[in-house]
Amino acid sequence: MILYLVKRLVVLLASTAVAGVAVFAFMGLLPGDPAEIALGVNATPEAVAALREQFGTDRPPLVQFFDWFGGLAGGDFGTSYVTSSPIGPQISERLAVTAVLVLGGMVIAVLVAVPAGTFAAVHHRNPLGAAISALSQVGIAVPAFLAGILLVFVFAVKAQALPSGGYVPFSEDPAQWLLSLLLPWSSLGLVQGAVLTRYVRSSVLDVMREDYLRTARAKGRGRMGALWRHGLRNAAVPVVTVLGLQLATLLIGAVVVERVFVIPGLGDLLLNGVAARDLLLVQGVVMVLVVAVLLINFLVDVAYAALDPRLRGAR
Amino acid sequence: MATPAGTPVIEARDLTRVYRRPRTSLTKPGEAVHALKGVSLTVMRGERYGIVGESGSGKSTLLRLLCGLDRPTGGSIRFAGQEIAGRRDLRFLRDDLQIVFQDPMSSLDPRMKVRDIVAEPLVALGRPIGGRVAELLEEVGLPASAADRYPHQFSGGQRQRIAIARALAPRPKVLVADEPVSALDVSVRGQILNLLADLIDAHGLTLVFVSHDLSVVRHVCESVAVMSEGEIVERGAVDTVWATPAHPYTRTLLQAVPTLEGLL
Amino acid sequence: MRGRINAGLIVGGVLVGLVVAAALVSFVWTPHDPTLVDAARKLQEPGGGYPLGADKFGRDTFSQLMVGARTTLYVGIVAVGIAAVIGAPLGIVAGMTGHGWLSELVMRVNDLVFAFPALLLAVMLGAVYGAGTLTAMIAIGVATVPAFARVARAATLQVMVTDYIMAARAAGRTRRAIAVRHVLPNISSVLIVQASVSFAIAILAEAALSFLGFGTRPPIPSWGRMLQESQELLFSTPRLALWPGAAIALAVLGFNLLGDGLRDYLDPKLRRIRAER
Amino acid sequence: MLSVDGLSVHADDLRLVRDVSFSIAPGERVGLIGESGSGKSLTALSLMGLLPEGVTASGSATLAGQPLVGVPEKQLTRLRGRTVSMVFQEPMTALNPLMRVGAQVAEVMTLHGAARAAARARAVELLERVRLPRPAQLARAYPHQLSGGQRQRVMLAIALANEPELLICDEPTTALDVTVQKQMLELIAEVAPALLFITHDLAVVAAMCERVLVMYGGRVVETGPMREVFTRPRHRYTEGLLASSRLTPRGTRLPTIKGSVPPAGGFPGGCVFRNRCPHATPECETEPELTGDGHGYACWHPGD
Amino acid sequence: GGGGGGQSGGASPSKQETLSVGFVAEPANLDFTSTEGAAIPQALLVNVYEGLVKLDQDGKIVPLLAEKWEISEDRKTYTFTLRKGVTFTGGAPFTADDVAFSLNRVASDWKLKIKTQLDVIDKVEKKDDTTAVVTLKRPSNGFLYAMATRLGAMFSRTGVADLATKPVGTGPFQLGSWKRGDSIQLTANPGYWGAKPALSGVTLKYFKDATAMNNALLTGGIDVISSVQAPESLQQFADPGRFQTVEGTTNGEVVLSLNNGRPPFDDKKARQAVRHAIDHKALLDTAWAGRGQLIGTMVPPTDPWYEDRTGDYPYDVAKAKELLGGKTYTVKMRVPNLPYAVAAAQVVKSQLAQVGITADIEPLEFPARWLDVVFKQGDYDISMINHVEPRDMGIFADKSYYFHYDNPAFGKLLAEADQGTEQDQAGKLKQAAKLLSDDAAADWLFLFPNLIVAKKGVTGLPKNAIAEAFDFTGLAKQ
Ligand SMILES: Nc1ncnc2c1ncn2[C@@H]1O[C@H](COP(=O)(O)OP(=O)(O)OP(=O)(O)O)[C@@H](O)[C@H]1O
Ligand SMILES: Nc1ncnc2c1ncn2[C@@H]1O[C@H](COP(=O)(O)OP(=O)(O)OP(=O)(O)O)[C@@H](O)[C@H]1O
Ligand SMILES: [Mg+2]
Ligand SMILES: [Mg+2]
Repeated sequence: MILYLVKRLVVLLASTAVAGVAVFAFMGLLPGDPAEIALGVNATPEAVAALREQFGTDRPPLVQFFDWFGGLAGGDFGTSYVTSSPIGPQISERLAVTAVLVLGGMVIAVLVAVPAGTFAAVHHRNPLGAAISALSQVGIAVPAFLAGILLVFVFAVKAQALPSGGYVPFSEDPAQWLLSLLLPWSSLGLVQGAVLTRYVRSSVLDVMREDYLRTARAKGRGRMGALWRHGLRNAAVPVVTVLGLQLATLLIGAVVVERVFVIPGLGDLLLNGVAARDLLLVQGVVMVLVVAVLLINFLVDVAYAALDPRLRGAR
Repeated sequence: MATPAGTPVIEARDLTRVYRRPRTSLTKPGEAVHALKGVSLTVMRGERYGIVGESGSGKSTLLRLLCGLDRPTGGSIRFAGQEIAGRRDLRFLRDDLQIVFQDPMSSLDPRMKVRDIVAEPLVALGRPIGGRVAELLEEVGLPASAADRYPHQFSGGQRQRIAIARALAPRPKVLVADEPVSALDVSVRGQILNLLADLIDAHGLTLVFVSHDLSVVRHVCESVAVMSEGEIVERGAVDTVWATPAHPYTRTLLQAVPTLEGLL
Repeated sequence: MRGRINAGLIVGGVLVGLVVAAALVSFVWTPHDPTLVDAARKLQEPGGGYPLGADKFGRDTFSQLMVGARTTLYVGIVAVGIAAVIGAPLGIVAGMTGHGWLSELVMRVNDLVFAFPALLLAVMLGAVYGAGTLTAMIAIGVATVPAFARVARAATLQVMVTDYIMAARAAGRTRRAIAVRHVLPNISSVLIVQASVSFAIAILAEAALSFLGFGTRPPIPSWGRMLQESQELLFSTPRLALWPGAAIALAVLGFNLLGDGLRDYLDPKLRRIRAER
Repeated sequence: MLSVDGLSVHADDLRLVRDVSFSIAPGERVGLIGESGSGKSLTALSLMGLLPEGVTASGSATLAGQPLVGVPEKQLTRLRGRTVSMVFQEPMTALNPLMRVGAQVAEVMTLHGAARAAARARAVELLERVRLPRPAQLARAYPHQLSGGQRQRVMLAIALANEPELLICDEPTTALDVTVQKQMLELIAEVAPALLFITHDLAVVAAMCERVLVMYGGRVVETGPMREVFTRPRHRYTEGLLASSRLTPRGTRLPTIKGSVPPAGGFPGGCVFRNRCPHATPECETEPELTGDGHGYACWHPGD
Repeated sequence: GGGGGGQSGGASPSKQETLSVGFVAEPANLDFTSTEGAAIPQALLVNVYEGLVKLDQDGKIVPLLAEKWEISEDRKTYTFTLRKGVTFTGGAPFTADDVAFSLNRVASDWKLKIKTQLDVIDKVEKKDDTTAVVTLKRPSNGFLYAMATRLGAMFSRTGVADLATKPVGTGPFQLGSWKRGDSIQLTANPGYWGAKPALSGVTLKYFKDATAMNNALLTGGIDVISSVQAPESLQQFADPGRFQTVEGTTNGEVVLSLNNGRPPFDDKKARQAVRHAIDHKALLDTAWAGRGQLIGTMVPPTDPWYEDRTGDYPYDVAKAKELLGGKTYTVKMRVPNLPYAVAAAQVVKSQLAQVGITADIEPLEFPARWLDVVFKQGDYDISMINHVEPRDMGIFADKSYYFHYDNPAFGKLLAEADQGTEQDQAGKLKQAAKLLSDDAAADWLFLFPNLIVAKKGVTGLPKNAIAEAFDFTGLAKQ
């Protein structure tokens, strides 16, 4: 168990380092010199040179990399060339928003998918079960932003029941915070819930065919009892993978929902950074996203170990 | 086919094979599994050599080594006088030694037609195929029309015939069989064993036959080696071992097998 | 060995067939030039040679949908092609080397690439090379590589423990021959299923990118962009959003159903290896 | 005690088991033999009410006065694991991989009303009874940490936990080594109450059972006291089976049955064995009844 | 004197209300001395920073921090008399020293291209605390106008340390908070010298998506849409019981830029062909819902020297083809990824296709990438941008400007106009505008409309957006 975790942790750290290099190298490809861009069209060469020195972009790439990467370790993302403000706090502020959005959405997804998927699997031979899995197929096919737009149309514009967008920080007004997140959560949650439902269903179906479920029934458990006691945890193993995958893609994927609902999340920050050619900012956001995904992978591995004694390798 | 009996075909000396399990703890290295602990055996030309032992005793490992599919951790294997352990170019071995596996379900590629399955060793060895496939199918008692079908269209016994046809394709001198009848119905088992016996006689094959069932080995082979925990604990003429087992393990083995004769 | 032809397979096949047919026909015929701006036809109601009406530029919605199918397939084919061409061999190599260091390395690199989702890559690539269909496809393709590699590896591992691989080795087959003659055919059904599912995801990704302005360039019709452009008219002319929205949903549905159906049809035994998103 | 009458099993329009009737007296050990695909497992599963989805049983079966076929699941759950238990063929997959084996043994007792603590203690006793070493530690192990034979013993412990009246064993030793098989068989013989023992190995039946049922193509083709059936088989199938089970010394040809067992649905009408039977005549196209009391057989041309 | 910014809003009793106004582009930072773009002055000028003068709704220059000013005979010396009792937020008094400081700083510290407009300043002197004297190198009609733009904004000598995040001005509002990616909050400046604005604060909310902004107004998330980005959607706001729509004009000319510096548009005939090929009315109708005004050259109707030049190049496909001499071209059309540009580009492409010009549209992110590729490197054949700066015909006089228009006669006309009398100025500029049109230096697609939608009851909305700032001082809510 410990060995397993240590191994995963080493992989996590190594991947982070490699990802750092990759991101840095990739960003080096961005056209334009930050100093020139910052100074605009008619800047004098001296002014540009001075600004380059101020930004530190006149140094060799390797030095820049280590400076940047070293800073990351201490939580220092540098200072934006464009907004001249430190990047770290911006990212953490946005990350918090996106995290709340994505986690909330996934909670809804799980709350929808686990019962729906299980039900669809158990009743896969009757119309209601088939209807649920058909519904989930349709849910998967709807782009998240379309779901968002429709939700806004129905609940905000027509019914005037909820705000159409905007984000109110929890610290400002918890009630408004909740209201402002209900629709974004729902649009993420329903679409992702549909995806998850499908996986829960097929995972439960697989488990239902397992011998040990038959054993449980031979002991005197009913169909559902056996599934509940022995099946769900086994079914959870592949579902956790999908959950991890979804979380990982949503961190950036939520940007479309952030757009629809005008939520100042991390994806939005990234797009702003790209639009403004804010190199360091983009680099920082990409790095945070990548590390977050790596971290999610790590957590998925840990979850496996927690769920499945075979992976703990103890004999 | 004239095969001078009395010359060794396979000579294995002090074979060891250690598998390392992945480590499970930070401090200790992964557990070592000694699948073979110094196995020596000699198979003579034309001999039918049986290997019996329980699951995990190292039979399959030994076979893999003999067939050049795996490398021993230590020891030497000579095939027709040439060393094969650790050698890369094993063409001489492939030409002369072929193998039949236990499970006819999984030993035939489900995506290949029987024709291609049977011809595979010839293709791999760059030999002409010609009418060989039909010839082989006939020899194992299958209609020529079988060539254009897929393995799943055959029963277990038929599939095992296809596997035998494949093994015979390059006209090997040695046939290695890993539990070839364990997965078959009793009613079919006899057919396959009879077929094997006929083919061995017809082609003067040397046979290495692995089984967990001493009575099957007794029917097929003249010599036998009994394996337990990676070692050969007893060897000799089958009838001798059957009648007067020397090693306690062999005795256990013999007593464990229920036989109709003994019970009725 | 084959499973039964199921309803999903049929529905999926029909939907995908419709998309393909629309795309193919659009090469030789569309009711109108889908990019022709005609102020006189602005927001024309359906009818009179405009079966689904026209958009605010007076462009025929039906023609745009047809040509949009082309874009959809184009994105899917190239993206899935990239992913399959890179991912499948990687997965096979990793699977064939079992649990060795090479396999481990491939999988770790895979995990790393996985950390760059399609959208992120598209934004990054778009930032460097300019947004467009090609960058979108490359991004989606590269981001899908890990899914292919994983699935190919899992299937290859299953194939590698079978006796027919042993038999092929004993017959003297080289590694490459084994990969091409045995592994590839036996994992092809898994790859086809993965391709189908990835195709659906690529369509959704393209739509999302178009929504963000990182997708297909105007005026080339794309369902995602049609949807995006129709937003401001959602209240007054909802049909402009309805059609591309439905087209996307049905195409995605089609590919997903096709994938599921193919899995059950081609290889019921391999159903444990699931296509990944 | 167990009496089965006209039991049939269908999958869609395929009849997989046809008209099976037999009974087992308290303490009696009955063997059910037949090659792969003859319908042994389905017969057993239909008694447990555990048929796979899409497969249904008809006919009647009663155990100690309680009906087993065509009754609601609820009623069956009370019987399963208490009045009748079953040990399955595959020891590697029959245990929940995520649960400690002790808990899996205790579960069957708490399910039928035992207190938790008592069940746990008794689980250890049961593990000892099936001769597992260091039962207390073993109870805390996960299934993957046990060998196949050990797992099968755990399965047996589960089956015996509530002192059932009937134990059904479906090829419990096929996946095990011969030496392990022997111990296992001895153990079963020692602990079993009434027993329905399924196997394709005639010798095993001979060692275990007093009475045998021979199945082929979903039908019971011969039934009777073990000794009698094995020494004087009447059905030609039984005869062939016995002949090919005897492995004669080297150099002799083995007797065989021609052809092979067809897949489900591929058996001929009339006598299911007629396409492989050396004695088949046109008469065999009509289905033979299972006749003869004590020693019954369904054959138009019985051996003597 | 009297007046200033506070005039119009002082009417309603101090019912301390706040308003939310939706905007499109969020500033990257708050320093308009070093960062290009319209977003910063739109938020801060007049509201936070004030100049000596400002433009009123009709485009007239009116006093602000200067009570009055005198212009010398030779039109080279401007003497500004400053308002008394004005302080910067934070308490520093506003004096002539600050005027000198601010205007000198333009040359020394500003990093914007437009700062050259104040190159005519020779020196700035303080006569006494409330009198500042600006001497020009030559007479300039544009000087005072430039002083009404961000170039004339007055900075505190102690308030420029952190312009990017901490603006210090004399205006009626001060920066409250800035939630990046979301909104900027301005609060009333308690120490403001003039009449207090009716609002106690204004929230500027930023929307990247036009639909999201519309929805916000529909659902009460904001009170005002400062500039409608999806004019087709206006009918959602048709209910007069809930909303009001203000439609006015701007001085934003949506210019179809043609690269005069390289083939094919280095050829006047090719450019003229483009002008004939475009059906401007149809373009406006389809791309921008018919809102806005057609223009034929770089002068909006609000400028005194406006002439209707829309008839110069009537829509005429045959004529266009003739001008092209039967040749066909494939050109790069690189446009900013802004709603109006992406919409209009598709229409232009379709119309140009009729005359044999294939335009490949490539939307570039605005501002960074468009500025880099088109504006700076000039790597384009056709582009399109709304030139929002007021009285900006002069950009055509700069050969290095991305149009690469090169006609010395044009530059001469502009110089004469700047230095001549006011009558001279109008005449010369009319000639210059005609010359631009004749030369087809570019095509002018339409004049961007000022489209504001607000909840019913919001008053003081600026009808025309002809200055850089969105002036909140007059805004009130009933
Ligand atoms: N690839 C491997 N890695 C680790 N251990 C292995 C590997 N292959 C075999 N072993 C171990 O080596 C030992 C011998 O295995 P082998 O397969 O040779 O036994 P066998 O006698 O053929 O058994 P069976 O009758 O079950 O086929 C076993 O303990 C097995 O677990
Ligand atoms: N769910 C099912 N649907 C359709 N056919 C089935 C199903 N389960 C079993 N069968 C078929 O029914 C027949 C009898 O199956 P059963 O499992 O009872 O055989 P068996 O005698 O136990 O064989 P084995 O020795 O292989 O376990 C076989 O031909 C099998 O293919
Ligand atoms: Mg083996
Ligand atoms: Mg069975």
